[in-house]
Amino acid sequence: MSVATHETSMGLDHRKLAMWIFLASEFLFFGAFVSAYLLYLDTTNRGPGVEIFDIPFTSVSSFVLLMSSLTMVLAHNSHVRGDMRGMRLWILATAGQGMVFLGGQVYEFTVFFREGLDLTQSPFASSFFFLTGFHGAHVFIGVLILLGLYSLSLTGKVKVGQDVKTEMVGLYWHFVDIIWVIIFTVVYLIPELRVGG
Amino acid sequence: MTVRDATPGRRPTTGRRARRTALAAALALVLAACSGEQNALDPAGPYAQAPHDLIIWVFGIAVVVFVLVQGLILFTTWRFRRREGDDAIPAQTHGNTKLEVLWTVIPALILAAISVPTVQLIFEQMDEPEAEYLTVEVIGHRWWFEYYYPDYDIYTANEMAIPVGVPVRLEMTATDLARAADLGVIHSFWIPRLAGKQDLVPGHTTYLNLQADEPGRYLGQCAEYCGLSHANMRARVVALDAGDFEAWVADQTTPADVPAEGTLEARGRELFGDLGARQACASCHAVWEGDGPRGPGQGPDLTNLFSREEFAGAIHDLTPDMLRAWLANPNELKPMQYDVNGIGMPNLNLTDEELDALVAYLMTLD
Amino acid sequence: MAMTTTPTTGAPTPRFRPSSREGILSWIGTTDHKRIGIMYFWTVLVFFAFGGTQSGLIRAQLAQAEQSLITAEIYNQMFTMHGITMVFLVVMPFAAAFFNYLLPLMIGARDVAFPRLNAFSYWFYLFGGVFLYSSFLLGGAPNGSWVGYAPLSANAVSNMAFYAVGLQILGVSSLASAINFITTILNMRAPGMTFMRMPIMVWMTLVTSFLLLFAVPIIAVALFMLQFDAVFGAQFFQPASGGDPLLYQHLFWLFGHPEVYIMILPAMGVVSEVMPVFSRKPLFGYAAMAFAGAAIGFIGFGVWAHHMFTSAIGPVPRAAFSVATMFIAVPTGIKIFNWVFTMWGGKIRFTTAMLFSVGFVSMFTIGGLSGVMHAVVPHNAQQHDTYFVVAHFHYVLFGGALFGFISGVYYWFPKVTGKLMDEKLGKLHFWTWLLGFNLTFGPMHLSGLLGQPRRTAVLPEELGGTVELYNLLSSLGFVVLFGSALVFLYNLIRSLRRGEVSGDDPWDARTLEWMTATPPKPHNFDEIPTITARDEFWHRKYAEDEQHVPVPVPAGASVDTDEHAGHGEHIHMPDASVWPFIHTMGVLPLGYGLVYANWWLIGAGVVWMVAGFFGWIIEPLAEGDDDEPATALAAH
Amino acid sequence: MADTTQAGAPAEAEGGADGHHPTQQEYIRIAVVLAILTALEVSTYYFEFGRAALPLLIVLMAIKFVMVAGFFMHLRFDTKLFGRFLYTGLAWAVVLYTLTLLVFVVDANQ
Repeated sequence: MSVATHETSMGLDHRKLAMWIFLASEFLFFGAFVSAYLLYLDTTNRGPGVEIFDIPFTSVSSFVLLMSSLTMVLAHNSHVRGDMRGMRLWILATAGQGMVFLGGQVYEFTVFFREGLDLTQSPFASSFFFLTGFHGAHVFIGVLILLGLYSLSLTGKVKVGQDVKTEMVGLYWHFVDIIWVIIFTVVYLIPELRVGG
Repeated sequence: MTVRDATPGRRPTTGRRARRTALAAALALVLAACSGEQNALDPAGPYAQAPHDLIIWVFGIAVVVFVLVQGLILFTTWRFRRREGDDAIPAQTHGNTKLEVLWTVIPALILAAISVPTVQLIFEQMDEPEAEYLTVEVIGHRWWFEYYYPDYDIYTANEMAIPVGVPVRLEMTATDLARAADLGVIHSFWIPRLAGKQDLVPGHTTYLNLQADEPGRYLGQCAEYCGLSHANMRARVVALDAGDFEAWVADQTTPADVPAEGTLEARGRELFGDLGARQACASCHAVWEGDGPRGPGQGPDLTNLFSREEFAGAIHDLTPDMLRAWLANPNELKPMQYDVNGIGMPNLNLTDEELDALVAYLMTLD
Repeated sequence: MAMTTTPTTGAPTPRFRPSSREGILSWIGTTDHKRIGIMYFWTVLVFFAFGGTQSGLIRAQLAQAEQSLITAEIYNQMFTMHGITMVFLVVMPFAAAFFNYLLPLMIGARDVAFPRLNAFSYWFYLFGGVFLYSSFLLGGAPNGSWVGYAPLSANAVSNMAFYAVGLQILGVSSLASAINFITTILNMRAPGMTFMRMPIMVWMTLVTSFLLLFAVPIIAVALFMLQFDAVFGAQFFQPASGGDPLLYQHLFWLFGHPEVYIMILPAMGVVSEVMPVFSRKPLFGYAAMAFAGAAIGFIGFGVWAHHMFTSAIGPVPRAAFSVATMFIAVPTGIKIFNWVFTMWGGKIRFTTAMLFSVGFVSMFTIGGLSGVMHAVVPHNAQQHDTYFVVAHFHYVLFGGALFGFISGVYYWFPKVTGKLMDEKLGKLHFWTWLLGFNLTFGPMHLSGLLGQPRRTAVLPEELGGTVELYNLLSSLGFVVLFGSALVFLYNLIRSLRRGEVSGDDPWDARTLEWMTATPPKPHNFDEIPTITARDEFWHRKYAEDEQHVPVPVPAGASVDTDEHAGHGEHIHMPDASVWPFIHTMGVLPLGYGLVYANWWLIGAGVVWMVAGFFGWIIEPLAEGDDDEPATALAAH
Repeated sequence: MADTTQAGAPAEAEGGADGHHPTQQEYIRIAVVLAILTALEVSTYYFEFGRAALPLLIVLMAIKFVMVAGFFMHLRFDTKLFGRFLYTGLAWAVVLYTLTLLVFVVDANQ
């Protein structure tokens, strides 16, 4: 597919290889936030704790993010087939879902603020906002990249046959999604078991 | 400025010390002979002695390895140096599996041998002492140590009195959070001749055992960087014979005298409690006069101030002149940050008259 | 070092690209790994002078008991900045200088995988350093020690916000380099260059890059937390609301211990290149060397809590981390013996480079042995945070890393400049350096055991006359080192101006980088060599006769240096680009915004960087290219 | 790390494996499965699963993770090296941070 393949010692595209290397290191980044969150789960400093979560609401936004992975892979699929119109459409759909997710997060944070959970309330609050906030920052950067990819494909900078570019964006986007798969379970659902039980 | 306790002379040789290897004796000669009172190589109690004995043994191994490796390097570089005009190409050896296994296995065995007593001693050192022990609570402030004796309800600062031959278990934390005016940070309590150091971490309680075999004054200081005046945060342990210790306890549990009306001291006591618009001494420093329960203040407890030899984080000798200089401008004698974030002692802009009265009053607190 | 001025002919360049290969703009826009390596080197020297000056002030203050040449506040800033500078602005980028210059040459590539990202890493490093040092003009430099323990550093009054943001910037630089180098090593080796044929220097680059890859994100999190605690009122390390200062220590040392190996492994790589050449023998136990390096990296991640033996952790973790720590000495020992046996049976030429390498092995052994002493936890409580520890890590980082790197400077200087460094001055440099180093740091072992804690602005008189004497010796040692450093600097500049011309292969070297022109052309190799052996160049120069005795191959038979000049014209190299520089500048407003909680600055920085990044990605790697980097780098 | 060199490379090159990528319909089917798994996860909030809830949630999370990585990120069709990077990073993070949290737990129990 890529001209690059025959020139490198492992037969891999530089950019894909680099992206995977980068993603490997991201686990250490998010892992530290998750550890802090788990350590401080009960350290609420007389403020709100995990009972504040709105599971149905978060479930919906999690679902939206999960489905954005589908549209992302469909965008790549279209690009591979040379269907640039389809690719652009799916890219926009992906970015749109990303924005819906971000909107949900902004709404969620606003509600929490009103209920007395803010960054300065407790170690629990700080670690919750940090973990979800830094994930949100990743989604935000992802949306920017998606929109960049969209506009570059309009100007002809991204062409048929250069689907590695879409694939790269996709790798990042899916990664952000699988991190949320973990966050949704570890941050929201599992602690909620204790509240329910 | 600080005058040390002038008795650093030779200490009696204990049986354990006599059993040291020749190597350790040589080392001790070099290092301990000219030591100060803060010397980790001159242990004066079991909790310092045991790690010392272990490290001397490890040090011996290290010296042997050092001599062998450096000798090998020197020999190799000398033996295989290229001579002038020798352009022959040496044999291109790539390795030797037997040798390589050898220098993997032997170090591993040596390290395994070191790790066994190490692990044993870790637990021994941290466990509660087996014999009956005295508990002292240690609280690290910026920049002084506070001691509280729960058995006797005694508060004191900088100098900790302990009985000789009795294990002491320190329960330590950094600044009591209820009075966190100095925004508790990590400190480390370290009296090298009695025990290794242990950090004082805000929000945690840590423990340290120590014991002095001989009466004396043991020096130490904060060993975890704690900001501006970290260097000026010293600690002292004063080990006393049983009788002296009892007398000390009796002294510390006696309330401070109230000076007679009309004297300079009484004027000082008045100022201590009320300096008008300026912050009063009593808002930070407690002087217990027997009325109600004792409690800690933001600053050191002054009930028995003159029972101590040093002050200001134990960096200055406690003399009336030094005290007067301190009250006139504390920052000159010890850098502090009262103006920045309220840590340490403020300059109260005291007049000469006020200084005289306050010093006179403080001198009654012994 | 000297500029390479070979012009590349190519398509006419558009306005935005610096087309000249001289002048300041050519350096700002360069994407040539060799020029970036050279920029790293000179920047490192500047920061080394700063860090050295700070240590001079420290040594002056401690030369006598109870001195107050500088205030406690200034002293605290000095030792903090000394640590930060030497670790993050000197030793780490020094390694980066070597990696940048040598990696593509050693594996037979034309450049790194991402030349512009490489420039980005350099500019991030430079701006990170500038940012940190600007704190001196903006109310005071960081003063909470290089470890920046919370809650002391998580306090709005401390100057540690600059520390948190500055290190974050440097971390981005390191992470980008790590990804770049790993990709380069995996993907861009010359035909036949298998993993087991790579020079050990390349192995160490790989291991170091992996350590960075997994360690940098951890400190990034710790620094974000610290920064938000200090500036935005977060509660991560605030004990009053239940925050735990130990979390910071864990995160810091989860990074900090691998960091130790990040600093030492590159120097081990250098020594592993120098020793075989000057012993005229291959490296002894190549495979063991490579895997010991990897093992050090791997175990190095599992011993972090040994920096916390006196902290609030219980006996079980103390015991576990003690044992783990001891066993890291095993792979280190393997390396030391392998170096010695590389020399064994050889014909050792004592050039300055070789002397520094032997000095490395010798001094590093001392640091290693005191390291084992630290692992004995009960006595660690006596050594921790005293000058004994200061002595230990200077024997590792100065006696180790710096000796190794300086050896590398003497060794590769002719490769970079085409000129030899002066050997007489070099030997003067070596012996004064060795003397000054031991005089400075040797006595610290003793003063530490005699009770002198580190990070104290005064040397208390009560520690006794012996400790005072040792401190005086240390301070005198600094003077010797200072003079020695001047000799080095003079030698560098003098040799650069009128050093003896070296020729392509002055040392009778063994590895690929000596096979090409000296200094190398922008495209490194006229023709990418095919690798058939470890020490490829040596095997092209020498063959074995019937008795397995190596004999020189007749000259010109297979040495491929410059014969095919003119061949290079159709080699397609990446063009210069100013976008990494422009993009990176945005980090300054962003950084100041984060320190001063100024949302306008933060916004401006983000917009700047996004715009710069956009300019970067729409610009083709080389003119007329369809921005497929691999195509651009291909030979035909 | 694989000692892959020039010789072994073309077999793993992505161009060769391209034909095996799923079709649009297959991607949609995968997404439906993911949706069902998510619904199952959320159901633990509404229904009482008792002791089974925690392992169930973890298993579901793992399956979702592997499916997204395997199909959407093409790990199943790409060179094994990429998967090794991803799972090494993950495993490394899990090991290091579990050890760290263990230090806190061990000390809290003393």
